[in-house]
Amino acid sequence: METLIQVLIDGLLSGMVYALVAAGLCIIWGVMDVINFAHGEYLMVGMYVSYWLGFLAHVDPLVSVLASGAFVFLLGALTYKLIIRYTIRRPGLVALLATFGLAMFLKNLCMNRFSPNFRILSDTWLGGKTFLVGSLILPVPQLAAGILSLVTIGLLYALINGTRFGWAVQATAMDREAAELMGINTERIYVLIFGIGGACVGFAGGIMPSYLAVHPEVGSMFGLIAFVCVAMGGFGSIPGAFLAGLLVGIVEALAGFYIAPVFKYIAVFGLYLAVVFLRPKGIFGW
Amino acid sequence: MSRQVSRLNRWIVCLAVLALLLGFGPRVGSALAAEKVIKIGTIFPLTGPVATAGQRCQAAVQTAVEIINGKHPDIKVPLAKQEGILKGYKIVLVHADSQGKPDVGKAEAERLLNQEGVWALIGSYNSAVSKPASFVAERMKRIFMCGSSSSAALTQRDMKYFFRLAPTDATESVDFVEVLKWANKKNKANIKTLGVIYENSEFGKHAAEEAKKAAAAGGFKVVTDVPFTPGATNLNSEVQTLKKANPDAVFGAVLGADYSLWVRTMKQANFLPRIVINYCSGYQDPVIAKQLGGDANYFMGSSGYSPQFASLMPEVAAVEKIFKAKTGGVPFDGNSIQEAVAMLVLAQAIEKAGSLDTEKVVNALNANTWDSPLSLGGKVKFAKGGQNILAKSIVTQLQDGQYKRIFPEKMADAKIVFPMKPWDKR
Amino acid sequence: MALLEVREVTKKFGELVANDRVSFTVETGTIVGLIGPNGAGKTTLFNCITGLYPADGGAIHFDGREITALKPYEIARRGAVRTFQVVRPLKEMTVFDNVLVGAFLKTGDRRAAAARAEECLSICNLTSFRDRPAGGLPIGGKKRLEMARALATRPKLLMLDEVMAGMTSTEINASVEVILRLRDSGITLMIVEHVMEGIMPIADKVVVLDGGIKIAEDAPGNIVNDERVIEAYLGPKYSQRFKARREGADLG
Amino acid sequence: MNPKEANRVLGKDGPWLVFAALLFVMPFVPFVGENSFRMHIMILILLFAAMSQAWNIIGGYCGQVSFGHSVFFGIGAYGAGMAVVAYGVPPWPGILTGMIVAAAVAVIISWPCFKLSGHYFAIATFAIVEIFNRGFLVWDWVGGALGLDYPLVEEGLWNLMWHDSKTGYYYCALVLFLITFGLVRWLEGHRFGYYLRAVREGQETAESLGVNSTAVKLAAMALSAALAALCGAFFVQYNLRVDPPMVMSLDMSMKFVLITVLGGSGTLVGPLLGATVLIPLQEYSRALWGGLGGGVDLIVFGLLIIIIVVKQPAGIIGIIRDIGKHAARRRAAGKEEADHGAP
Repeated sequence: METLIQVLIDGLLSGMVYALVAAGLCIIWGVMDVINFAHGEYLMVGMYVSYWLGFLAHVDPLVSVLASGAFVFLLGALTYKLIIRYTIRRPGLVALLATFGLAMFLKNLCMNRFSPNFRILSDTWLGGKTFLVGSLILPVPQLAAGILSLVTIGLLYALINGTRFGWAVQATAMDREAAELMGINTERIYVLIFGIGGACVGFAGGIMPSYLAVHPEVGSMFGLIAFVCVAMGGFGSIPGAFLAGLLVGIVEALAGFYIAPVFKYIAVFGLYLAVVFLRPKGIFGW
Repeated sequence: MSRQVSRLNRWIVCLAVLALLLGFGPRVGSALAAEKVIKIGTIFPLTGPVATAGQRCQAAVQTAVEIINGKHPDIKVPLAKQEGILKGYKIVLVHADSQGKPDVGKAEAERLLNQEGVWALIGSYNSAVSKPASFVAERMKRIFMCGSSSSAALTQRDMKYFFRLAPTDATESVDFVEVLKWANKKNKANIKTLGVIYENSEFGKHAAEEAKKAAAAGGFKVVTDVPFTPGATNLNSEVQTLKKANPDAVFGAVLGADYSLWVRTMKQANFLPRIVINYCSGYQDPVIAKQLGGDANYFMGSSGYSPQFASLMPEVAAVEKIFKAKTGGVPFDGNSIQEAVAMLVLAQAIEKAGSLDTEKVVNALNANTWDSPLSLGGKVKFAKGGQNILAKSIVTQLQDGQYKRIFPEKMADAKIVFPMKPWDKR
Repeated sequence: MALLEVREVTKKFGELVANDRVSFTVETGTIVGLIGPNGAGKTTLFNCITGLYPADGGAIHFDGREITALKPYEIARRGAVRTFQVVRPLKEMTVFDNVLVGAFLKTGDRRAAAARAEECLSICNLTSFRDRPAGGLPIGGKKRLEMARALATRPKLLMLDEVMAGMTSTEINASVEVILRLRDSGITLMIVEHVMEGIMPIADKVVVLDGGIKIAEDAPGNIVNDERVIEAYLGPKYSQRFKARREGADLG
Repeated sequence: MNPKEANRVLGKDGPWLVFAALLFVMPFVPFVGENSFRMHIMILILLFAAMSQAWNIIGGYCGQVSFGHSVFFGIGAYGAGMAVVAYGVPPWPGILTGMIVAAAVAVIISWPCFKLSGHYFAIATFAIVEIFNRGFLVWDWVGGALGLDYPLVEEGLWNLMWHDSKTGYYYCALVLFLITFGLVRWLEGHRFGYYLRAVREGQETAESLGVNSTAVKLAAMALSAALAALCGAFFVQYNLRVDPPMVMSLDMSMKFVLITVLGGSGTLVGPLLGATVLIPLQEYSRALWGGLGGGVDLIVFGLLIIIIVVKQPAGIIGIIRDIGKHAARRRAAGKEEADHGAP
């Protein structure tokens, strides 16, 4: 029983991080109908920003989170300006392939500049600390990441559903032409949304070096899981992505422990198929 | 329209400029053709998930070549004092990237041999790449020197032109089991059960199979067998599975970033077996050990080299200086040094054979025992199939960030800390 | 014998009843018009007949067999083929290839299908657009393409969904001519139409829907005099004009 | 992306002419002088052109963008590999089995997937690749993570293996290429080919014309998968080793899609154009920069993908078209000038 709870906690905590990574992808998908294949690489870039700040300037990841977010925000906005802008009115495949090229570019550029070495921040405020509840173990860095995830996703949800900007975003997502006629600068919305999507994953990347090694390949798996979460949650639904993220984390942990560790990703991808076969537009999709 | 075409051109120009900015214009290799050179090809995973190891291996071969080609009176390694080999021949390396993929490695082997006209190959770190790449060399009757691939299967193929320096995972597994027996006797450790955790790749899977074989032979019971996906986002369930089975000892074949994640996850889960021994893997990487700090301590692993072996291998220091200049200060590890040895032994064999006739060099390689100050034990000798039967490794334990020699006892410089100190008592 | 028999067909979208127990028949060799104000449920009924929506109640028989639960392509294969009100050209294919797809329904032989396609192109006056991508046609051309494509399948029943909407009166006249020619060649037609000049003179029978309910089913001459129809749909103005014109014709 | 546009570039029978010219020239390539690296590149071009053409059937002509084709490629590879390694027989029965199994698997997994639209479908195919990849990694019967290594057997067509020369492989790749391209060319003019495109352009429209779109898609998927398996079998015979990451990976799937889309998807010559440009680019840039270890070849490759996709979504065929148009306009302008100059 205790083990079960521990497994669930572990799953929930990693699920929170998946949710945060997915939330960034989700909002981009929802507003622009673009799959950003370089999303995992955004995470990697965010991690590098946080790592280098920590390594060179001894800034703790908890603080660098902001810098990572800002940096990846710019990266996202730049991606939109240089690439996505040209693909937006074309079939979805075009943007996907272009961002695949971008992923390849970013991954290898980081390798070229930073070498493929694995990098870990050794002395962080949270690193290696745990928090005990009875015999249950709560790892503090992951807990912090989970809280960050909750806060960010909450803010994102509030931003989209409770502000003028959010309404403009929703209008743009529904019908770009109509939104433009209503005087919304949709081009600006797109830039900002790509930036905000980047910032979300940048936050995740910012906090992760306190428990995960940074290297050029680190983002790939997270990116893939983020796709699954977003699609499972349903087209552009932030609560959907959040729920799917948690679900993926929990299923991964349960399958990993009760079936076999090698089956954990099989279970995650199988879960996605099961969900979309039952609900072809995802849990919250319509 | 023409505007669009010219814009396309502008992009291509930008691209070319970028390529130049990165500092890599096309290289001209043929300028050296007139001189007396021996071209040797290297194939390592320079990109992809194990690029770190691959790039270090490449640097090690470059180090060896520098020693062979130049005059280094201060380095006490064969061929260091003289300039070149075969009275004035210089070695020129042609590098290739396998990306860690067997098909790419094979294609690059063919290209190096046919297109670049290299005389022999060195590579390829990944066992899965070494297999098809050495196959190509064998068919073309070219020598393939394999430094660090550890899969025992490589030297069970009866190849004539294939030579491997590193100990195989089979011998390592037997060594590990010996360590367990020794600990049982010496420390009254009462180790009975064993867990194996490994990345689910050619390397990890093969190591695990050898481990299970050796454990069965040694009378230990394997209670859990945990393969995992390399590059995982977390290793929670893997560690929980280990924890549940709670083996006395764990053998690990966990590479690079996964190793640090594994150690940290074990710490978070507050789980520690009494003894952990690692195959050549993340454990050996001095950078990872440093970054993990105190958490890395008391883990054990086998290694053909680590900086703390200096007293056993005094000649390494001077060589390592050259290597460090190439890697930004990272010292040799057990894998990369084997690649340097591979290059050196090959050069010695050419010198001994006195010709560039592959058959003669192969005969020389097989017939002689080679001096190799960079190898533990100082000697290299190949058996049929190409395995270096004098390949040795020492089981070390990280104590206070230092790789201390533990086993075999006659080479030891420290006592084993057994059982491992619990996480909260460090 | 009735080629198409619609019996008590009901279709609901949630609370909204789009078709409420609609029944009528289409006799072989006739032209039947289906009219009604916007939102009367004409297109929904069309979609039910052609299998695009499953009907919630009732039965549809075609050519002596029930087709109620069949898929659209099965219904098309039996010979009941439709056009779409909102034109759906296969954009990146040429006009000819569009029609060819239709022609392949009855023959797998490329040459026979091509001959049929050419024939249908010329019937619908599209020969000059033959090799243009269908996506680039003007709207009238797209409407004619819808018809040519459906025609190429050699249907028994051709169901046209507002093919004349948005056409100029010259174009409408041309279309009317085409439709009459088709009828004479033995094809039964069912036409949803807004353009009264088009449908009234040529229909053998008109079915009127309003609010999902059939309010009349009769010859066009009687329909224009039907009080309920006038009220519901045509409005007194049109009715008077129509009457006046007819009386004028009688006088003349 | 537009078959019509493709036709305009090369004239109506252009693809056929190119094809015929290739047919004529290709068999003689090995006689130009045996250069192993060049042969290797030619073989890869033919193989990946064939493989991308297989993808093109479902992805280009039928418009169902599948990222799951490396699964079928892998099944074919394992079919041949198991025959040779596990059963010690020539690969032929394995190839046949692989093709049948791949087609069956394609039908089974596509049937529910076809209910999904757009990105949901694409991500479902990602998921399937990952599931198969990991499944094969733990499936010991097919060698698991260790993979299958070929023994050295007698060379020749019987064993589909050649040792010293690549000429045999070259002709096999050529046959593979001819099979897929011939098949697709044949399809283009037949009912099934028209139905494929009709389903891509509008599923409901196609259904209204009596096309059973599900059956068409499943048939296209099965055909495409069987051809992919055939290509996979050749790939493993060529490399003499197979393990899951080698064949069943997203990277591999992406390669098929990229080649087709960059060449011009839904056109006969697109996959050939794509492979002719991308494969040498990949191989030569790796030969040039790969050994330096900075991943420069991949950086450049990534950038090129972005640029081609962004600047010319119709693919290389679109670039050719643009250049053709440009030249035509210049000619026209020149002529006009001459006309004006006359009086």
